[in-house]
Amino acid sequence: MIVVNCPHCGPRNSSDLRPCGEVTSRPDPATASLSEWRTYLYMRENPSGWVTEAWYCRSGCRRYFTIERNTATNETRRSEAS
Amino acid sequence: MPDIEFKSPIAHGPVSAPDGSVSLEDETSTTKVVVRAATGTAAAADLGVPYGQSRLRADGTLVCGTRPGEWTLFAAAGRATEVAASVDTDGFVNVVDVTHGRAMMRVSGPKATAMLAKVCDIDLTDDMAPDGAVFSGSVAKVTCDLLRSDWRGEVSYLISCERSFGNYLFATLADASTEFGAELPTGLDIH
Amino acid sequence: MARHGYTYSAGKLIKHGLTRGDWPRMWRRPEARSSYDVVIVGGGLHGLATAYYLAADHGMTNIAVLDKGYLGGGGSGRNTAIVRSNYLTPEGVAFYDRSLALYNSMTQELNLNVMFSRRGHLTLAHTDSALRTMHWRAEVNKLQGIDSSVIDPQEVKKEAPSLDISADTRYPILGALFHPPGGIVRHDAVVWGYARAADHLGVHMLQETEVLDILCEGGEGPDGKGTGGRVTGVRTNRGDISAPAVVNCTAGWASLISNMAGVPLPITTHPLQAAVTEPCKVFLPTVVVSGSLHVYVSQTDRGELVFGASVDPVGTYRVNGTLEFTEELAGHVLELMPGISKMRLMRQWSGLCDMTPDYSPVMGTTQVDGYFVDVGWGTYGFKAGPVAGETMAETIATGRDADLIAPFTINRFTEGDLVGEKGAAAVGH
Amino acid sequence: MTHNRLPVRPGEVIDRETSLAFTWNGRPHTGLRGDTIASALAADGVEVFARSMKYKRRRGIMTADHWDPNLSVQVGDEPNVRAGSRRLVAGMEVSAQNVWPSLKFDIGAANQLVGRFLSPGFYYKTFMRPKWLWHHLYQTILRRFAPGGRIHWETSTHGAYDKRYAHPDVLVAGGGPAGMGAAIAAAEAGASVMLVEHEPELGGHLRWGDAEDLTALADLLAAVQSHPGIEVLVDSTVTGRYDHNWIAVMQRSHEVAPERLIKARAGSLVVAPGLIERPYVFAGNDTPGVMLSGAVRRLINLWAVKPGSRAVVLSANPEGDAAIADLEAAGVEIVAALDARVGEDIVEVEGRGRVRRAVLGDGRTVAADLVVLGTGWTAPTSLLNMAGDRPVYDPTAARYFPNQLPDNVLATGGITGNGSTVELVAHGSATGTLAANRALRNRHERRSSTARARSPEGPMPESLQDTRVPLARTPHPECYRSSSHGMVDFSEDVSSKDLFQASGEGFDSIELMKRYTTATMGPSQGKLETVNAAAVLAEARSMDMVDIGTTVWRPPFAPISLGALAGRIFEPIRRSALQDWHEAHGASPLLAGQWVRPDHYGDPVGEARNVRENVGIIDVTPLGKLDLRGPDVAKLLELVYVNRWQKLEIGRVRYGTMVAEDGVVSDDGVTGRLGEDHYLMTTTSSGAGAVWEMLEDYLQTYRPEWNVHVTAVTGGLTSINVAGPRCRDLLLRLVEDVDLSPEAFPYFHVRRGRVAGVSGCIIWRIGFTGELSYELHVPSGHALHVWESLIANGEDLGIRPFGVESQRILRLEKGHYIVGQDTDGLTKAPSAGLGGLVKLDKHDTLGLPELRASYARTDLPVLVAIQTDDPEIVPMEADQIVDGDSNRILGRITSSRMSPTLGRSVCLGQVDPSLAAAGSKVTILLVNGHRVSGTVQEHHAHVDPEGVRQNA
Repeated sequence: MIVVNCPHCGPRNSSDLRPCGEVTSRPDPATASLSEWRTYLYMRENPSGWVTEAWYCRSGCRRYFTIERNTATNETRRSEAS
Repeated sequence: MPDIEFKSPIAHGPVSAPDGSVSLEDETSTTKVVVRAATGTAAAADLGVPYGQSRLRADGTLVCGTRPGEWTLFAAAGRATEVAASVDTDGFVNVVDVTHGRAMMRVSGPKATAMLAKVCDIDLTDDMAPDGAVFSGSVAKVTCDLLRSDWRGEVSYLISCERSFGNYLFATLADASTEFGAELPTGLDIH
Repeated sequence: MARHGYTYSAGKLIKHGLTRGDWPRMWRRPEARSSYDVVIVGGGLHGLATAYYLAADHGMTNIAVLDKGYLGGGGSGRNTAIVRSNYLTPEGVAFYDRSLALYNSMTQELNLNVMFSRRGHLTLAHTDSALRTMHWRAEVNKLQGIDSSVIDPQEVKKEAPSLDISADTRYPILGALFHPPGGIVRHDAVVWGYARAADHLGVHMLQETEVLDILCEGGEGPDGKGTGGRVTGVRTNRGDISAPAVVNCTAGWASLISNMAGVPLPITTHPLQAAVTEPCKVFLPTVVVSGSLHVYVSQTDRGELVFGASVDPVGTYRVNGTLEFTEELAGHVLELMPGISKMRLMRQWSGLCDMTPDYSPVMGTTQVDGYFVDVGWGTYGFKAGPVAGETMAETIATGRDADLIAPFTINRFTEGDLVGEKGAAAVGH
Repeated sequence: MTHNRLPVRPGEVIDRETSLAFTWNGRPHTGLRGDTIASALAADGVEVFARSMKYKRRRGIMTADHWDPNLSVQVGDEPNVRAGSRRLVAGMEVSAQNVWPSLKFDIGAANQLVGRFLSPGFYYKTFMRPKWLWHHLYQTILRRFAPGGRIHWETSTHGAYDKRYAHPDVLVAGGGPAGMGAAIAAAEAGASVMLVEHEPELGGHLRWGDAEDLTALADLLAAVQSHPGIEVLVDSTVTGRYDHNWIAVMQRSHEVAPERLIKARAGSLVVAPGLIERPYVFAGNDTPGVMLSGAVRRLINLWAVKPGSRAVVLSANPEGDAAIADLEAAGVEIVAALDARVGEDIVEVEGRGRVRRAVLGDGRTVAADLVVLGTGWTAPTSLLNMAGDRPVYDPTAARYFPNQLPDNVLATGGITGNGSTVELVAHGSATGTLAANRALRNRHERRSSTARARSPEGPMPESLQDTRVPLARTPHPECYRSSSHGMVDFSEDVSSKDLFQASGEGFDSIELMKRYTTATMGPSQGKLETVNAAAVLAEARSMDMVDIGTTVWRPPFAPISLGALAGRIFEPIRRSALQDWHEAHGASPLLAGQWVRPDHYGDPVGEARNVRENVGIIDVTPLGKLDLRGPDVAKLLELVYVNRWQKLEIGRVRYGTMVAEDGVVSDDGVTGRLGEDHYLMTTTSSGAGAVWEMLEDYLQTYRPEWNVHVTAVTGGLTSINVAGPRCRDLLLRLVEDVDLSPEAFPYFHVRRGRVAGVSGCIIWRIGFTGELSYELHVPSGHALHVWESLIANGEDLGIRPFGVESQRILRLEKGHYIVGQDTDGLTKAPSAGLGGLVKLDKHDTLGLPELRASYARTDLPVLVAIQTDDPEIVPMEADQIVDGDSNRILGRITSSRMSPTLGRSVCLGQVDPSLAAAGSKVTILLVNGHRVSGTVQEHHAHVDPEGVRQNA
């Protein structure tokens, strides 16, 4: 059970939150090509190391926020409110 | 509607240990009003307390900073209209009466914290959850809003959850209290 | 030609027992060449099987299998060793059925007893909708000639008497998908069998050899990588190796290797945990799976219960395991078998899974010439190992995606033609 | 029966006044309170406790503690009980396990004779031909050899266990002198401390030490017990350290639960487990009567049990030497005192049920019944491994030492070096101070960053430097293996010879060797055998120990019962305000996700028919309901639904479908506009949570400038659907303030008013059944009153409640699909028949590019209504639609029921587009193998496709 620092609530057990994966940027659906859209949908960097990811503080403040987490060690740093 | 009884989802009367170390009672009829107010609105300024804290207003309403930009106001049963009206709705402010939507119970006594520590992973030590602290978390796998609200000189918590979980949560807390001597009321179904 | 070296048999056991003579090595520790026809990255089941079938079926023997650790140290040795073919989609059924057939004859083909134990596979349904999905699977399976049917609770009890089938539980057993050909295999033996046979056919297995980069030319990305490029070799911690074909069989690490070739993957890496109890006298004859409860369990011939669950929700390359996995696992297993409350969990471990959006693999050729992928196996890699090796070998040898893997190529993500196993994936192993 | 009980020992833990009767293999025995099962049996002269796994060799006490691989017994219905640590309780029925037919005579012992053929991995090399024999015979035989105890199916303790959370600043794993020193110092520094000791009492090795040790122990105990900041847990084990110092503690001594799992988030973890004594490898080293020095000292000093009468002692360290003194004091004759430090050795032990002779390194053979080994230590670095450490071997001290630890994990005591009690306590104390400092800094930080917390007083404490003087690493001879081969893994029967063979076959990395031989894989999990296994591999490969590495110790540190891991059963159940009423009126419960709902009240078909003929009411509270307020709600709806929402007027309701960003249908429901900036959205029951989170996601991260407040009101509004041709007549009797006439309140409109005197009700005219119907959303505290009023006032109209099953029939008659049943994980909007609903010319809606792409395709399956040509045949849901007589799949039935209204079966199904046109013939493969024909219908609705009934 890792600890995730919610920028509003402070440190919380990860079971109180929902991991939402790597932060991706949503292309403009009006203009995006299918290939751009599917890259957004499916392709992931999936690095072993620091990644910026989104979390939802489900049992706490119900806010989405981002943190940086090292996927090799589960260390976290820099949590930011959305 | 004075003649229509307000029914709580909690089917059981109070549960307590004979030595008073822990007691549990249904407070669902309490008026509960949620206010959302954007930063900079008069309502936000009036409500005053930041997220995580609470204060007792002069009119007897307990104002809790339940989330960033969200307050829950607790008052005696039947005061919803009045409490809602007390909020300045100028700007992007919304008021929702959730009295019917949330079950509420009070846990108190010297063993209340130990009992909650069996079902809730939040650090309830005095530094981390002092009297007046407002927080949310999972209690026996149900997301709850909690308020540490010491009462009659005893440690006490007000716990509220989505109404439909109310009976389950009460029964589960009652079960957790048996370790401290509480007797389960007959017919209380734990699962 | 014999596909393996020194032949094992009961006679040999007696001979060695009597003479106390040394057994030959199962595989060598060769010196690396500077160039190979095919370099396979990942010395697990998939990499070794691919090497074996390349050598055995296609006569290609100038092959190196590289592993950063030891053979079978990743998912191949960490899975719960369950095999079955009762998938939901016709594509999946055809594929895994071939795998099951290969498992069935593997002991004889590789002359190493992989202890394939055909013991029947039960997927329990606790809800109407789960029962409907079981029925769906059974009907698709039957149409493809797979032994698979929905059975009622009394029949479930007959197959696995330790299950609690009473109706008043929180998760009552309403029925099950029963798949008699499913079973368990000694997973390490499969790895060793392929390794031993591949070694005999001349394949080099280079352990403790880590790939640091994939060398490419002609591609649109930096360093000649990416779309339109061509593979020229790999850079390792022991030096460069040139090769016109490089195969990525690295499961949980697939993205890291693929990014080296400039080929992004639709993959996130999640740990899949497992645990084993202390042994008890054997009581569970079948493999039991519950999708709703996210648990699967079988009992080894040594008497240990082996458990698995769904992948961890948080993606990570850490394989430490979590406490909550064991808590939920125990809770769910006891819902099914309250009688084992006093059995003790002895060890937990975790492996890395390369999860794709549609719970199906990514296989075959890519936009980089000579760079092949056999990844995205998620939680199904062990079941598919033999057929993945066979079809990847065909693909590499012919340069064309084998028929069986056509639904699983990387193009489906750009074409939007995902495979429909996700519906069944919730019901897991 | 022999009586090996000694006169009173100064540190004994037995109560000689209280004897406890129990049975061993059915025979009566007595022990004393304070005994372990093993000490009581040893006192009674029992020497053989078990048979080994593979060769069925007789086994006796070796370590006399929890880790003893030879002392697994069955106690009543509990298998695999550690007799070396389990306290004796009166009435215990103890028996040997893994024996057949009996402990004394085990047929499997024949394996010893053929042992030379059962070399490691022998089963991989045989049983291959003929193939069928493997399945039918060999496997069965192998299974018979499965070790361990038996399950008693008639008893279960599931649910009787307990758990709790804890948040200590400092958690100390190990209550020996260093651990106690750490706990006291940490508490004095102001930290809250949890001190966990595996044994039933604090003290570690001091407990079985000399008078000086006992005095030191008493002082430490007094200091620990008098400090209010220390919570002491004995007979409890720290079983795991997980990421971010999430610590599992298994408490075995609790008054209300058989075991209790404590989950602690500790600021600092102090690891002070002491050392585990290591066996020595030589021929016959598993013979009963071969014991480690700690075992004899524990037997003599804790339980006053004389372990033998004539002893050979091989000692390499002061603890081994101390055993000699204890043995002498206990009246055991020392036949030979061998000093490993000067090269003296033992080569072989002979004897079957008990040691009879020992062959010494100098060639002498001596008669003895006890061989005592003090040959070295294993550092139980398990918790450190779990914290990421890879301990390093030190050849001088002949053991592993911690290497690199994260700041929040500190090691102290024997695991880090040697020292006198004073030195150990001092090191522990310095470690405790440091651990407290780090934990208090952490607490300061948490208080600063947590909204609810009390702001910390004063600045953050200064960070202390680690100035601890390391404990000495006393030189120790590397005693691993004598000149003979012997057992390395006692629980798996793996010998040093086996390890040599494995290495020679290519299994020459420690992990491969482990997998091939199963060494370290048994119940001991490496506690006793890991280091010896590494040493033997190093020897076989002529390498240094340092380069061999070790296997990774995985959690748990000690096995945990499944019951304890499961704990209490928390399965939240959601109940509507009416569920009690349903149950009191004969409703058959249906578990739907977390909700319990009425499936039917005994007659689903009759209930459904009554809706078509009279009026029925159903509790649909689990429908997800979201209250949406703000000026930008319409924009949000436009984004998340596939259709248009900008022009929905106040008082109107509209149906909407949601797709995810990949174009797959994800949810549906109706949304009504209650006021200028006020909407009520409904979702599917199962999708309610996900839709709420999805709305918040887009509002918070994608369009934070939009002003919308979302409130979940699912349980607050009890939802009652009133359906049937006579429902308006009923509501006219109960609804105030609302004009119910069809002109004033047409289909797909919403009104607010009073129902049965309850104000604040929302009424919308919609329905899933295809009948004239109204859905009432009633404040839940008053819902029962409304429901009962409906029943009472509808009596003359023929009112009956109906359940989920009737609703399923009715909605299928009407052709309404259910997301997740009639659609699946790949169903795109055109497949669901959403046709004109989807607006592809919107600028932004979820999955828009995929929606456009899917509408350009002609190969997607289509959801259609199907009727079997034989009206009596009701296909099963998920029956496949095939291509004539072939096995090619062209679709499947997704919903199917016998329609009481039409008197024939009705279905929905997904079919290949070639079969989607009305009138197309389909072939349905039934479960019995028969193929029947069906016809695709023009409309999804089998009943009333024109909507006359619902629009009435």
